[in-house]
Formats: sequence, structure tokens, C-alpha cells
Amino acid sequence: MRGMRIMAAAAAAVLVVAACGSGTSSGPKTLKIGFTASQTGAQELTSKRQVEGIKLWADQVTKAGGIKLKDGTVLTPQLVSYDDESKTDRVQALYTKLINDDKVDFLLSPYSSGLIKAAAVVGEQNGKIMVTAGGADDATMEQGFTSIYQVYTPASQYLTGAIDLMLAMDPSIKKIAIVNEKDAFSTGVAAAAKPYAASKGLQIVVDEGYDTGTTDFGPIVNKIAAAAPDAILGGGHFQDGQTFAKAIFDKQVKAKFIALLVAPPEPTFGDIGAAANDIVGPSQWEASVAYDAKAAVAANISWYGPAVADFTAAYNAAFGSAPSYHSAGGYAAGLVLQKAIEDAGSIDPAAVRAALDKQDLLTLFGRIRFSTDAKTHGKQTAHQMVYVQWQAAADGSLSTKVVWPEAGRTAPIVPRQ
Amino acid sequence: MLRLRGRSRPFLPVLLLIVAVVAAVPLVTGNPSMREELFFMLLLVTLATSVNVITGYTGYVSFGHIVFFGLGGYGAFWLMQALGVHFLVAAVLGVIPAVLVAAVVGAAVLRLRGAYFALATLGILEATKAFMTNFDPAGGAVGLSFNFSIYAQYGGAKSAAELAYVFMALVALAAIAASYLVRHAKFGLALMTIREDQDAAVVLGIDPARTKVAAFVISAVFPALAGAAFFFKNGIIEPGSAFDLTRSIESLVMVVLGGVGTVAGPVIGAAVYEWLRGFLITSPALASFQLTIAGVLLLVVVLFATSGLVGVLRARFPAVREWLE
Amino acid sequence: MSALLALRGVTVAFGGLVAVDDVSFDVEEGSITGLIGPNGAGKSTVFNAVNGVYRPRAGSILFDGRDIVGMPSQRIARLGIARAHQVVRPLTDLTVLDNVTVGACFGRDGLGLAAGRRRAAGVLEQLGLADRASQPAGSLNVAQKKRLELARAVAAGPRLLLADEVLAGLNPHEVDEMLGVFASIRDAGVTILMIEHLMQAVMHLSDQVVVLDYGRLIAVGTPAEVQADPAVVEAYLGDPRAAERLMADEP
Amino acid sequence: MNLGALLPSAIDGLLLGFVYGLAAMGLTLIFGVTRVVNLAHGQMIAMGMFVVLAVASGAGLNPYVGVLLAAVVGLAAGVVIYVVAVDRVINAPELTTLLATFAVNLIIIGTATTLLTTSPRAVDVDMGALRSGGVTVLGTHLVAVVIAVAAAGALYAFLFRTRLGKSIRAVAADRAAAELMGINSRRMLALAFGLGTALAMTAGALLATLFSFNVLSGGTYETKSFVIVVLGGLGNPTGALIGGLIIGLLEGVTAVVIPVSWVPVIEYAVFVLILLVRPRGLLGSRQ
Repeated sequence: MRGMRIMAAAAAAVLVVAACGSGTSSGPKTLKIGFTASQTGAQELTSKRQVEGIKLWADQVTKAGGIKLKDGTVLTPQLVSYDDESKTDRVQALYTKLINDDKVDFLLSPYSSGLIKAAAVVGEQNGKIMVTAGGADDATMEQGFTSIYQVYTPASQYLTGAIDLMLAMDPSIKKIAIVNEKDAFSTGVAAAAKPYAASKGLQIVVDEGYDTGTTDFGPIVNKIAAAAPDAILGGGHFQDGQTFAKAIFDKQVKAKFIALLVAPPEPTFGDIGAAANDIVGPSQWEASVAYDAKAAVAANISWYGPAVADFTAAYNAAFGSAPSYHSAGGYAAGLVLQKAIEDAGSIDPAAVRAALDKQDLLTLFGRIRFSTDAKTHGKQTAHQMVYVQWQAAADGSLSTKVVWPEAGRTAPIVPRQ
Repeated sequence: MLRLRGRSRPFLPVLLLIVAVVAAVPLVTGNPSMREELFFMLLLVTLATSVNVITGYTGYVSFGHIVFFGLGGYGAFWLMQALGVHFLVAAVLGVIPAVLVAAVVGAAVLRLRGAYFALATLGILEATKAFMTNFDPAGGAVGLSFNFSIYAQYGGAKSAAELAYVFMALVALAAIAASYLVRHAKFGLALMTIREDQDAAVVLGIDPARTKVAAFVISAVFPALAGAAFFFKNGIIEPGSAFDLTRSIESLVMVVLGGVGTVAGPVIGAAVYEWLRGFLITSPALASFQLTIAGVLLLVVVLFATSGLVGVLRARFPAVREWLE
Repeated sequence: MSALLALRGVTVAFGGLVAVDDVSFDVEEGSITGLIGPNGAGKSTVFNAVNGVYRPRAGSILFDGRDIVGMPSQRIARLGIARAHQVVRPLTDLTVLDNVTVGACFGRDGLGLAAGRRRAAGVLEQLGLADRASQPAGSLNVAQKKRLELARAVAAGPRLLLADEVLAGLNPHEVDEMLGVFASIRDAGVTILMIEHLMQAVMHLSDQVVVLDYGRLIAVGTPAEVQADPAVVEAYLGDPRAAERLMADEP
Repeated sequence: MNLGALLPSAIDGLLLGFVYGLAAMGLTLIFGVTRVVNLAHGQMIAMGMFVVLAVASGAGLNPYVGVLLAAVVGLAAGVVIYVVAVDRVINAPELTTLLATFAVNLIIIGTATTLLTTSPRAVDVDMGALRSGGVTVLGTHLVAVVIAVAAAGALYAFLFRTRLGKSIRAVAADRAAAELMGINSRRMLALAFGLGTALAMTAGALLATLFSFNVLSGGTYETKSFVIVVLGGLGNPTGALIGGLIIGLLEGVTAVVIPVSWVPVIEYAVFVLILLVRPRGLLGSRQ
């Protein structure tokens, strides 16, 4: 049972990616970066993508000769990570270990809001800076933290954007169903979506939550079918989202618009075949939305890091598959940290914190800027969501198209058949 | 005149001293990582020692004992978060829901025997967890979390963690002392009589219903205090970690590993279990098979060393016998 | 002398089966009363009614003048009625000393643990089990377990001891020893009501003998009176071996 | 609240109830004969799912071949578990047998997690669907019911019509008396454990044709089995099957009336109440 491994601290197979740092003297110094990954448990798949993104960043920095500071110091990133098994208790024990035993310089986050919440407490307790790669929860960022920085667009915007998109597609939509996983992230998303839907004059005819790990969506889908909404919004993470979509399809529920969290942007979502067709998903990033240096100039901010195409190619070469937004998020977290260290000119926490507070960048992941307000310190304020839709080509093959925003659009949105 | 057993060696002071000295190490060295590990070990010692009172002494296998840990945790957490009550006060008040549930539910389910009781406790745990998952005033599935500023009144998050640790250590020591006192009191004799033969106990003048409920309540107090400390330190509480069935069963595993119905057994069992898990996880060759290995070891103990480590030690080393109870 | 225990019209039934039917008799304080009868006569059921395991359908059971029908067993035990069971029920994982201490601590005197231990040690000396005190009770042989059962009841400091076939299964030498034990218990002021198949023992020890047959009381009297009672002989004729034992002078 | 969902939800629940019932029958058979509450039950359900996965996705055969194979593997696995982990402590107190089977559970979970990972899995089975008047019943669910009923029937035929089955029942009724009659009770206990595990794995295999799963999916179904077994009376296979239907129906119907996430609260509350009021189950004998 997963619980057997809770906590226990101790060093699971550590992935030491970058070259081992050589000693103390003038040569390159090691920059230790710690995080946990969910090698087992509910968040396994998405966590793996995120870790791959982080690894790619570290590899590229190492190949490029490390992070070069103004005073001539060269920092080689070394990643230290453990398996958190998607459990909060374990996350806390392992972050304590990373900070105190492994003496990491900076922290990146685990994947998913629930785990980040747990990790953030430990990071904050120890005054370590943590850049969160894979968590969008708003509440976590409103807890008075001073050293936690969020790369993702906050959860509250996931479905509000989808509602705008939906009404742009078909203003006649009135009845909607909101069905979400009962975890920190999805609950936050739904909590923001409900008043927004109401403000748009929409009527919520089904409002349900389901436990993490649910596989039988029969009762919920029956309720949805009986209420006959025009649209279904919700979901949670990958596995449940995919299963939910399949159940909706099997029961032939008619809805013109279905938007699910997390699962649709992941390429393997298409494994369910026709059940995936026309389903919309909010995404933090898509390869076709090519942010570039020109756009940065236009927005009067600086561009940082590789171009989208280069990242995608390198990722494909390294891991044999296209990156998902979780991969790009992991990579972006590394970039954000790298830029802050370069700007600070040292790894002194106060200096890096100040640099992060000032940061306003355009990267391959999009624009990144953090709140400096005491109440929401570190919360992402500039990054924008992308919306994808699974669409069938003439030959019946399915693929994702970006349907929003206009700038990166690869196909117009279509109502679900 | 035959020599009366017990009290021949200062067993309790020695055991408490050993635990206290070990617990003091991270405070002296100031090693937070070790403090975290020992915090968890002391927590496990508390859980195992407590469940041993109802399961080891009284013979009632409680699968759902972790429910008291969760109730104490939630109770104290809510008091701290919503009403700003100081941790020490909240921890003590947090015991109230656990004790009430133990008394009321205990009176009902302790009428059941054997597997029926075990299943009922499992049902109570799962029902509580399912309820808390849906109970929005307590945060539902997401649970509750502190605003970080709450730690300011304790001199910052670091000293709050130290306060929680010291509290946890004291709870563990109190649990061990209580276990010893129960074991060596008339009350403990009544419990063991009930364990051996409840019908005979009645005829001998023991009131099983009241005695069992008292034992259940005692065994609920320390997990509740431990829950308050654990979640205060963590800063978040959610149903999954507060009412974890696996951890509940694990505390029984520790009891059996150390020696059912003994005072030292749960302490030794919890320490060895946690140490072993740490060892397995750190060993690269064994890490991925750590659960398998843990299972095999448990099976070996259950099948071949029914009296646990304490039993093995006492059989092997007669010199140790009088020091281990 | 007054009656310490008095049964008045006690009837115990299980569904339609009447196991004890309108039984009345007295047990005088300080006496030994033998309760005999063929198998299935309802003797153990009488004991179960007296110590509250079964609730009689009718009648009253007066202990020291107080009706104890309907009281829970544990209260009856604390009033001072202790029982040694026919089928021994030692607390197998506890030591012999602890077994007896349970009796001392939860019986009539409700002693504290230390005092209970001291009394238990004394009783073990008296019953010749002192050298076994620290062994687990499960490790004793049958004869020792019988003594343990008796020791536990005695340690409770009862006013009335219900002894259910304590002598069964013992060899003649052990029986002789136990008779001495009974006498000394009685001499210590404990009233004894005993179920026994060993007639010679019953007749030798008892001040009064009560005879049941098919749940009914058929005779009460001194051993000599009962032995001479035709109804008793008749009752035992159905069970020739019992009749033989009833009449025999020697085992 | 929308009563339009009542009929489809009740039907879904009832159909699923057959599979739940089958899993619970395994647990209750093991308890009835051996007096052991098998804590490895859920994990064996999960293993049944993986047999189907191996057959369907691995070997490319019809998933229902996997269901049959799961039963055979389950029988063998159950006997092995009994011989290795349970036989030696069969007369020990509950705690011992509970932890012995829990140890088996750990061993299987640990090994399976390492070898199979916890990645989500699904077996794609399309058996069509029956649709009428807003009610959709998937073919996979109907086939699962047919197989569950057939498996239960086979078990009954075995227990009541064969010599071996009667011997098992004799051991369940009174182990000592059965031994006096010349029955090798150990062999019957092992066989009962095997049959119970076979039922668990068959149920797991059927669930794999309905829902997605992973290595750790057994836990939910195990607790559900406990609820059902208590409802039907510990040790009563017929009770388990009926209990399964009741729980399935209860889940389906309550989900319409209250938020779906409250259903487990009701389920466990009912479970505890039944234990308190009628510990031998709604259908159990009062002994």
C-alpha cells in the first residue's frame, strides 16, 4: 500500500542528472535544486512530464556550461529528487530532508496543488525559495508565503476562460453542469467558475464533486443525462478526466460543449478514441502558441530562454514524445529560477527573492510575473491560458487544435456533435 | 512466601529515560531533518502504544484507531485556525471530540466481538473519512490550512515546529507511562481478564462494558494529542492524511512486531519498523521492493515469532528478561 | 444459624424446556450443602441462576435476605458469591498468580492490586500451587487447573462458594487433598454449595444434601436422610452407576 | 435532484451489484469456512484486473478469456496463500490471521507496484449498448452480470452437489466434527481459500471490462466487499450476492437524491448500524 512508504524520509533512487559538482575552489560550483516527483500514485503521469521538463532544462544549462554569474562564478545545476508517491505527508518529510540533509540551494515543486500546498509550508518554514511548476491553486498562494513563486496561471482562470470561449462559440447556451474532482486544485477551479457562470446568466443544473480515484462515473453521468445540460465543465486530473469523458460518450450524453481540466491537453487523452472528440481543455501551454522575442518587444518586456520550436525539438529528442504543458511548466520553472539567479548575481536568498519579485519576462511558456502584494505574494499575475480542442480530421484521426487565444489558433472551435 | 512479580526492576523509568534521551538528541544537535524523522517515530510509538491498550491488553482488534488521531488533529486545527487558540490549549481541547466519540461509539461497538468489532472500527473510520471529505465547514476534501502568519505568535515557523516536537515527545512519554500504569494496575488486570475470557470475567465480578469503554477512551487520548501536534507542524490537514486506514493497520503491525500486550513491545516495534523502512528505502537495491520485503518480514514474525521482538529477546537473553515488560 | 442463600420457587426455562422447576431450598450460613442429582437434573442451571448468568422465569433467590434475581453477574460476584466452574476456565495467558489475583481484586472484598496479590499468594500456598505462581495458567495440568479454579473463587473472599464438580477427574489421592481444602475453606467461615458426583465425598462433607431430578427438587435433608429416601433411590435407578455410587460407602 | 436519473441509475447500480456481490461472495466464503477475514482480498481483485489486461492488451485475445483465466489463477493463488500464510496460524486469535493476510497484501502490492507501476490502465471492450427511453445499458455490464451469475451458480452447484463441496460445508459448520468424519480439514480450508480468491479475481476481471484501474484499485472494492458481507451476514454466500445487489441499488438510487460524494458516507453509516443492530447481517441466521 502506498501508505507503507509515506514519510520514511530517506533517499529513494536519487536522480542526479547533471554532472557531479566538483569541489569547492575556483571551478564551477554546484547549484543544488531539490524537488519531489510522484513516481507512483495518482499524479504519476503528469508528474513524470513535469520532471522531464525540469531535467531537460538542467541538461541544457549544463551543456551550455552552467549558469554564469557577473562575478565569474559558474553554477552547474544538480537535481536531487525523491518519490513522494502523491502523498502530502511524504512530501513534507522529503522537503525537510532536501533542505536539511541534502542542503539544496533552491526548491522546485512537486506536481499538483495538494502536494504543493504541503511542500510550500516546509519551504517557507525553512526560508527556502520554491518555484512551483505544477500547481495552479489560488488558495495556496494566499496563505501569506514570502518565498513561494507560482509559474502557472491560477486555477480560478481555468474555466472562466472556457466559459468565455463557450459563449463566444454559442451564445444560446444556458444550462451547464459543473462536475469536479474534490481536491484542492479542481475545487478551486469550480469555486471560481460557479459565480462567473452565474454572472453570465448561466444556470448550473448539475453541481457535483467526486473523490480522487473515482472510476465509476455512472451515477454522475446519469444525473447529467437526466438534467440535459448544454455544456459540461469540470473534471480534475488525468485519469479521472479520461474516464469521465469515456462515460459521457458511452451514455451518449448530448452536450454542445465539454471542457475538462488537465486531461485533454495530454496527448494520451486521445487513447479513448471517439470519446475524446470535440472535448475542450484549458492548457497552460501549447507548442503552436509560439511566444517569441518579437512579441516581447511589442509588450516592452524582455525575452528569455529558447524558442518554442527549439524546446519542442529538444524535448522530443530527449524523451521521444511531444511535450505537454506539464513538461513546459517544469522547464519554465527552471528558467525562472535561472534568470533570477543571474539577475541577483548570487544565490543569496534575499537577492534572488528580490530578483523574482521584479521579474517580468516572456518565455516559451508565456509571460511570467509574480504578485508582490503581501496577501498574494508570489501568485502568477501575467501568464495566460490556452484552450485546446480534440478534433477529428476528414480521415477520422484525432488531434488537438488550439482554439484560443486568437494568436496561436490552429483551428476554430466547433460545437460537440 | 513466594516472591511477587513486577516492580523488581525500574523498568518504566529506564524505558522513559531511553525514549527521552533519544528524543532530546535533535534538540541538542539542532538537526531539523533528524527532528522530523524522530517526530514521526515518536508519533508511531504513541499510536502503537495506544492501540495496544485496547488490542493488546483487552483483545479488541481496532482497525480504525487512527480516527482519534484525525479527530484530535481536526479539532485542534480548527480551534487554532478559526478561533486563534494557542496550540497547547487547542491540543488539549482537541482531545474532547476524540474522547466523546470513544465513549459513545465505544459503548456501542465494544459489545461486538472478534472480527465483528474489527470490521465495525473499520467502518467507523471510513464513515468518518467520507463524512469529513464532504463536510465543507472543515474544508471538505481539501481540508484546512493555516495562514502562515499563525506561526508568528510562536516565534516563527521554526520554533513552532520545535514546540510541536517537544509536545509530541511528551505525549509519547505520557502514552508509555499510561500504558505501563494500566498494565500494572487492577484496571489492567481486568482488561486482560476480559481478553482471556469475557464470560468468566463477569462471573469474577468485572463489569466488562464499563471497563472496555474506559480502556477505549484511554487509548483515544494520546492519538488525539499526537494528531494535534502533527497537523499543527504540517500547517495543513485533510481527510486523506488524517484518517488513513493504512496507518491505522500499520500501528497494529508495529504492536505485533514488538510484542502484543507488552509495554515495551509497541515502542520497540514502532522504532524497528520505522528504522527498517528508512533502511529499505535508502538501499538502492531494495528500495523498489521495500513493501515486498516489509510484507515478508511481517509474515515471518506473525507465523514464527508470535510473541514479537520482545518475546524473542526475552527467550534469547535471560538477562534481558527482567528488563523488558 | 440463618439461611445465607434461599431459593423460593425458582423456575428456569429455555423456550419450552423447563430446566429447573419450582425449586426451593435454604443454605445455612457456614454449612456445606451438596447439590446432587442425575445428569441433566438441572444442577448447573441452579448455579447459573444463583450467580446471574441465567435469569429465572419465576421465583426469587435471596442472598443474605436480599433478592438478587435480575442483578448482573458482576454485582452478584461482588456481593460475595464466587463460583468454581465444572469446566475449568483459566485465563491461559496470565500467570497462575494473576489468575487468582483477579478473584481477589474483583470479588467481594475488591482488594487493591497489592493486597490482592498478597491474598492470592496466600491462597496458592493453601491450595498447594505456590510453586506454580509465575507460570502461565495454560501450562498447568488438569488437576492443577481444578485447584486454580477453586483458588480463584476462594481468593474472592466469598461468603458463598459455588463449587461445580471440582473433584471430577482427580485421582483418589488428589480427592483426599481437596476434601481437606474444602473443610479448611468452610472452617474459614465460607458457606459452600457444591455440585458433586462423587457421592462418598458429598456424603462425607455435607451438612445438608439437596437432590434434583428432571429439574424438580425431590429431597432435602442430612446425608443419612437423603440416602434413605426412596424417591432419591428411585431417581437414581435410571442411572445404575449413579445409584451404585449413591449407595456405596467407599469409592 | 432530478428523478429522471432514477431509473437509469438504479439499473446501473443493480447490474454493478452482481459484480460487487461476486467479489463479496469470495470474502464471505473464506470467512465462513476458515474464520479468517482476508485482508489480501482487495489486492486479489486488482490482480484479476491485470490478468484481463495481460490477456487483452498483452496477448491480444478476447478479454473474456482473461476472465476465465483469472478464475483459474485465483484458485491456485488462493491455495498458495493459504498454505504459505494462513495454515500455520489458522487457530490463532483474529489479530494474527488479520496481519498474516495483511502481510500477503503488502507482498503482492509491493511486487505489483514495482513490476507493473501504478499507471492508469484500461481494457477497451466494446459490447455495444441497449438503449431505450433515455436508458442506456452498456453491453459490457450485461455480460458481466451473466458471467457473475454463472460463477455464483457454479459455486452453488459445487458446494451443494459435489462430495468435495459438501465436505467444505461440513468443515465450515464444524471443523472438529468434520475431521471426525474423516474429512481432511486442511485440504478443505485451502480449497475454500482458493475458491474465495478465484471469485475475487473473477470479479476483478469483470470490473476491468467496465472501468479503468491501476495496481492500487483493489482497496475501494475491498471495503465495499466488507460492507456487503456484513449486510448479507458474515459467512453467508447467498447473503453476499443479495447484499451486493442491495449495495449496488443503494448506490444507484441514493446518488440521484443526494450529491454523489455523500454516497460512501451513507454506505459506511449503514454498515456500522447493521453491525450494531444485526451483527449477523440482514439475512444472517441469528445463530
